[in-house]
Amino acid sequence: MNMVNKSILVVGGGISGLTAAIEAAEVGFDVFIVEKNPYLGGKVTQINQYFPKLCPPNCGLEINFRRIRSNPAVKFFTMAEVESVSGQEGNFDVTVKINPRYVNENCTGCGKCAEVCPAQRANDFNYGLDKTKAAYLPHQFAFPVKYVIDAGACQDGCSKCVEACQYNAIEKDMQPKTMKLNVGSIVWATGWKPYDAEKLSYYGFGRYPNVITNVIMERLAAINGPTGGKIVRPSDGKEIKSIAFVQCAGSRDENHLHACSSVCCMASLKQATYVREQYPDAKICIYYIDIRARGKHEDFFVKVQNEANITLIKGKAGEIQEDSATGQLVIVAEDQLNQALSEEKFDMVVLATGMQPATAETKVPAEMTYDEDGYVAAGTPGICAAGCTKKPQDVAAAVADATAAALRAIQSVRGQS
Amino acid sequence: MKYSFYPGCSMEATAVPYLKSFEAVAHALGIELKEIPDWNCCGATVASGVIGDYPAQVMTSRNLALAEPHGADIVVPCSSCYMNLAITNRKFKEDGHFRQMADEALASVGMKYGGSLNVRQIIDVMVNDVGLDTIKSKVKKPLTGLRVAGYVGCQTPRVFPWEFDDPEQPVFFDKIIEALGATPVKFPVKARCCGSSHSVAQPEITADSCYNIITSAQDDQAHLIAAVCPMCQLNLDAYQDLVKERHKLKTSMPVLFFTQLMAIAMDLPPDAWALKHNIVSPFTALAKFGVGK
Amino acid sequence: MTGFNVSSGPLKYDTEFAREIYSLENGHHIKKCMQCGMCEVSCATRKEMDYSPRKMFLLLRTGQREEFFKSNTMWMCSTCLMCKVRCPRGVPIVDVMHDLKCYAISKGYTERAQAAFYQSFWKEIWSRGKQFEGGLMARYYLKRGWKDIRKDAFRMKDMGLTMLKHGRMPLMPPKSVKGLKDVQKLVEVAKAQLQKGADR
Amino acid sequence: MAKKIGVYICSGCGIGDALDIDALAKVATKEYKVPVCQKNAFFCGKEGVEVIKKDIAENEVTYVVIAGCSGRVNYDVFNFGPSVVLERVNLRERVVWTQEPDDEDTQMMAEDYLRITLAKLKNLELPEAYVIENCNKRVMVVGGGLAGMTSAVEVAKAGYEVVLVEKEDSLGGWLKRSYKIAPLNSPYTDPEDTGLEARVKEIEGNSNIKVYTSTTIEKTAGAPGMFDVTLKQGGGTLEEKVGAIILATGAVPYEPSKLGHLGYGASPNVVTQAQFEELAAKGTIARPSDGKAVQKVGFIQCAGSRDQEHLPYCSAACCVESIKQALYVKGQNSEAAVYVFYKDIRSSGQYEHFYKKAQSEGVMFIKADVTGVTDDGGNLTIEANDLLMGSPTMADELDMVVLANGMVPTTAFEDPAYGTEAQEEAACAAADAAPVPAPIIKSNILNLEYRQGPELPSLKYGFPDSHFICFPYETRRTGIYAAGSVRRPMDMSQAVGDATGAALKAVQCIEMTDKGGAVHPRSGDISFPDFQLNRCTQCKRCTEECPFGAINEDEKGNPLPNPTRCRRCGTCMGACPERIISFKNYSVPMLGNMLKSIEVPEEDEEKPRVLIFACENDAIPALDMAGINRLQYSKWVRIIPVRCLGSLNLVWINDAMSKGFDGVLLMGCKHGDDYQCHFMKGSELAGIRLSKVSETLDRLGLESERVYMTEVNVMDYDRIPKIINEFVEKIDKFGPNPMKGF
Repeated sequence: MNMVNKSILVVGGGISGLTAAIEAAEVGFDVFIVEKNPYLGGKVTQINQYFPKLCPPNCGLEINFRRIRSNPAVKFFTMAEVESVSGQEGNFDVTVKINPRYVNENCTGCGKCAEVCPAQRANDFNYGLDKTKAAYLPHQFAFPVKYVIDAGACQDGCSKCVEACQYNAIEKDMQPKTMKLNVGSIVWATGWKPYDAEKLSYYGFGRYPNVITNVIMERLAAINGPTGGKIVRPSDGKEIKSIAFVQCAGSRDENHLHACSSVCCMASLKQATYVREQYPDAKICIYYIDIRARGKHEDFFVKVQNEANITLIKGKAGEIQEDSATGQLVIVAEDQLNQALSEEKFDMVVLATGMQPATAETKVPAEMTYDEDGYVAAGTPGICAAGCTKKPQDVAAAVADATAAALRAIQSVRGQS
Repeated sequence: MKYSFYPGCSMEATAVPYLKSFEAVAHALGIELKEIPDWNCCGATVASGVIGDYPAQVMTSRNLALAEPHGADIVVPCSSCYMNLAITNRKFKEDGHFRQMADEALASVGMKYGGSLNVRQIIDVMVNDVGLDTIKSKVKKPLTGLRVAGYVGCQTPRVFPWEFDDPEQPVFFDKIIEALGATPVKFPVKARCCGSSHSVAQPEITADSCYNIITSAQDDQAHLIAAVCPMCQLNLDAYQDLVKERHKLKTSMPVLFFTQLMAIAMDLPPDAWALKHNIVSPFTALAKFGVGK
Repeated sequence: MTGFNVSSGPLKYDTEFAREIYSLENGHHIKKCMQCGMCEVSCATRKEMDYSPRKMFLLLRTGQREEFFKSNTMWMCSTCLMCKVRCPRGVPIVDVMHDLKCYAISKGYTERAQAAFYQSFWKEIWSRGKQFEGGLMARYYLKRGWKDIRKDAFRMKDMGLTMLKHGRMPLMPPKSVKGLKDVQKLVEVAKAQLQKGADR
Repeated sequence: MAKKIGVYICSGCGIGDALDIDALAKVATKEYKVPVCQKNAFFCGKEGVEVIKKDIAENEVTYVVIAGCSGRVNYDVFNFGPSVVLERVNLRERVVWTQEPDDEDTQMMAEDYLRITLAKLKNLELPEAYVIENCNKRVMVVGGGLAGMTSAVEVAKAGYEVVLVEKEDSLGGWLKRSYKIAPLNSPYTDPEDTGLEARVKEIEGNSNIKVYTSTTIEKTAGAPGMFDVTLKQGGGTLEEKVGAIILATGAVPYEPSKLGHLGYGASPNVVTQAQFEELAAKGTIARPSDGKAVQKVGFIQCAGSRDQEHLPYCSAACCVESIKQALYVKGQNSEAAVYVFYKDIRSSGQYEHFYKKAQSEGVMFIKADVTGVTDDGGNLTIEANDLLMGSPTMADELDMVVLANGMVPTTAFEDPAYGTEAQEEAACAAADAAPVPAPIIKSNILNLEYRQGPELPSLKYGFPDSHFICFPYETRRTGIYAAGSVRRPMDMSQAVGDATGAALKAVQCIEMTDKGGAVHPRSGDISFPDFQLNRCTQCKRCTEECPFGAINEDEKGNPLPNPTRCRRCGTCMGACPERIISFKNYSVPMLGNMLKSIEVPEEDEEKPRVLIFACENDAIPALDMAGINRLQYSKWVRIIPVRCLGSLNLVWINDAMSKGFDGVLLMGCKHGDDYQCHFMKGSELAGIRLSKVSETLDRLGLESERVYMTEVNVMDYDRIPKIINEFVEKIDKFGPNPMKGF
């Protein structure tokens, strides 16, 4: 008989993965987290505020990181990806590839490397809206607080950071490594990515600079975002006098994402409050098919509906045209409740792009079944999915689901002993 | 490169310049065309509205059956013909129920279509089979400085969205224009409707649609419009007087089939340009490329 | 126009008519419409339509027979496919419009110019297997009759002459398709097959 | 274990350039006579860590102080095991990165921080876990519906015993009354069997699950790891001991008799979703009035829900339920006409497929305001305004009308609410400004023997939900977790997941309790409060203010602590005017000594001092963040972290004022409806306590504005310099604290 392994592997260090890992560890199990980004926290690190409480995600993340810091049972690997899985429930062999960070454990987070770095890279954390140095801290709340070097962005032959670092933390010749883990069960929590808005040609994302997506809006509104939290037009940095939110940009659509992404209605209502906060006089329109503010979220919907200058238009935004002289955007839609065709001008348009599971592209390297949108429909003994790998859901629901996944993982390792 | 060629009804009539220029260009590019023997009308946008989709598709499938023995993919210049042939062909490949029914119908006239062919739009063939590099290499007289509004029209990119291009903001046609040395202008309406067959029953609809297209091209300082579809070209070209009258439009906008531009850029003999067929005179716009009557 | 109100009285649901429409070749797709309004915006001829497609679907579902026959919606469709590629419910709106046109013609609603054009066009195909502009126009004007011919007809004549001048309007029809009988038989067989399917 | 302190001062990351390290070391060696003090330019490097390890191994250093970077970084490098007490003095983020380098005042700040830590260590003892004997590892699940059965099975599968209590005579809850359920699995297109039989069989066949049916709970006493539950069955009672509890009593339909405007009561053919479900379960769906199989059915959504007159919230499950029931009708007769009148179709997520399925079966969805339901002798008519057609509409000759009448949690019943008394008391005592406790509705489910009320507190509409987004299972009654539709409105698919998550939390609480550790958010903290009861004056503040109901009371008003219910926030410690409550590693004297260790310059030196108490959950990371962003703030402030502002004892303000501090600034988390305080009421309580201090200060002739509380969250780091500087400026205007030098 094989030795039974009591440890659990969690793939993905976003809010679902973190939760599954920490909750299991706090029952007393050893847990490994494998995360592809150079930091933990995933998508929620890029969110400005959660609906409906309008509280900052970093608050909960800090608590989770503290739980990791004080619990030696949790070990994590960043810039890491699972390459293969073999074995069965209770005894999986997992190969993990660790991509080079070019910065070793000596890094103190002092920032000298970034200070001297002459090269720049598009800041993917802010969806390319600004730049960082090639030596960079992924974001201010990054955990672990370790710098990263984007080798692709480095200038040829430059070694300024190596010279500046007093702690020999930079290894420009760092190579990818592979590592083997033996675990008893696996939680797959690789989450989601925003649907590619360029596929919605009629909305002009990518062609019209002032058409942005809801995830970009989070960065524009965030104090640690590219504009320091000031919501302005990308084309010219001007203040907003009018803005529109376009719901179901990709979701509930046979040509794109078949399912409803379940969070976008609340996200747009929330983002409308961001705009209200900064521009009390701005005109705000939300184009929708159905407003899906389920359960107690209805309260938030009612609250936002009652705010001044917010108009909800029942009718999917049909297309967006740009006035290239002013950068303004015209949304054409059927205003169904008023039985009219509506053509309204806005300074900026936010597309409520939906969720696409990461597993739609990168499948679990094991026998799993997927639904038509790529969400994991069913796992295999010892491997279960958690959070938005399973269904489109908001943070509270994903956390609840990840907590459930922690129990399933425990059952797998316990059941084997 | 061998193809079965489905010219469609208009190629023999209103779109003569298309046929002439295309055949010449194809020859120069090493494309071997074999016209489908005894082909019949695809039904255009109309037959389905009188007899229904399925009977119209069965009628169209006769062309596929006639082409199959030649064993080469079918190239189609007209967008409606392309739509009908391509959709019918796709149904043969993917819709078991359809295929079963259509097989039965074809059998009633002693025909059979095995579903072995692909139906290809002319732009698809130019970009993906011939290749932009080959086109570039054949260009002798680059159309440098010529600003072209590439009008793809409605059906071509939308029959199978994203299969070879963006259904609303297609890019391949602009790439062909670029390969000829010309400059494609922004032209946001490049895939909007030209008014189609409303030109007969309610010509003002066509005129209004064409007005949008022509002014958009003018806004972007295009010297001329290049078209892919015979119907589009005819509406834009022949109805331009009506457009001018209805909308007080002053300047004219020449409308060429893109194959005519290719023929010029590849420096084929003027016969291949077939410019005398164009109703709005293209000669001023093309004067600096040595194109004269 | 979208702001068209059906009537002052309540829309009363007529399941019979809806069922008849659902049974058309593509009719069942109408059920899937979720009333998002994308089709109206996408439509090239939306300004001409008295009901947007989504509103037409609502009318059909509620069974408003008379309103349907009065409406020009399906006749305005120019088959540009924009609504079809955009419809988030995957309703092949253009194909549905085909059915609605067929249905209207089959029920004798051929008053509209477009209906006459469609019928003339089809006659051309039916009679020679190919399209001939000259034949089409002749049939069309014959069908419409002089009473209804507007100045367009004269303009058409001018246009015809221009085209003739540029060698784009053959005076003689093309040779009929040799297998015309086959073409006709295929259509008949297919229609019969459809009928059989519908009867089942 | 002997207390031997080693101080390790790091000069890396620019600390050495900005500070006089030798002078700093003297604070440790000369002032505090620390036996071991080392300096290094790279303590977090391998060699640096070795230096410390060597001291621990060879020099018997047991208390390690690292003066360098924030404790938020390098936590893994500086890990010397549980037998070593580790303190970090944050010279980098909090001093060097926020102050001018090489400056007298910066140096003073750094030295003060070292003093604060050394003073802390002087008063700090290693806590020992409170471990109960025979920690009970069984989980009690209350409610035998879908959520309860799921929790029970999942807990049992993880290897724990379960006591499942159901008030009805058999398990199943709604499943018993359901014909089918909305799909729980891909492709989400067809109603599924309830699976009731299999679920019950699984429970009955599991020897780890003990089922009580026809049973209710008379009393729940005790605490996590040692709950004593008295069950009532028939005429008698019996006792069960459990370690944790899952509340899964679900929800009930909204009272339909209140829906007369939608025709309920006017005709037997107007029914609720639940009644329709029962009809479907019987076989043929026939209308109640005459048994005719239905041909035409109308569903009315949001019957009660999303209605300020009825249920202001959305009941979350009704759209999907009506889709399911519409499919029943279509399944019975594909030609049947089915109309669903809705406001918004909320088939969220993958249930969009279910919605599409119903549509493609021909169910007609009408966005409309229903204006009336009338009965013309058996046949029903729904009149409405079709909002998308812009005209009135009418569905007549309906055989049945089904009202989607929403859900109300089982915890929302039994008026009047318990706690009204307490609320009244609180209102009376408004002068005394006590916080208003969360309402507890005496719904007669758990019947907790808790000083703070017999059930879980609810925040809104009677749902006992915490409203935490990151921590949905956060509970105000440790070891008791609500799951399923009792927690918040949810559908069955969500309830299954929710119940499984709650199962994990129950198991986790038991395991933590067994080790003497706290559960979230101070997970694993083994410290707990000691009560020196001989000095207690029975003022009841600790028992009233504990956010978790951890402290009961005897008749005389003496506190009866239940350490396994405790979440270690220190609210009781902050509340106690006699200062009899303290943790081994967190106490009133300890913080008092820490603040007293700060050097307060004489008045004529013109170096004011402002003390900041900052919550370690949000304010401290935000302060770190200000440092990381190199945001500069006043050199006059000294920051002391607290577990929660709720632990703020007023004596510290006194101490600070008498010590000569010119002002005190409190930084806590947001409270109120959208509270972010993880101990619910910490900053609210601090604010109330502060109002009392203000009076005292005023009486002493000191400006009460010298003490000020503000709310900051973790993202407020950019505001922090402004908050600090403005406060310091204000204090500056008041002039020095006249108590200086006394």
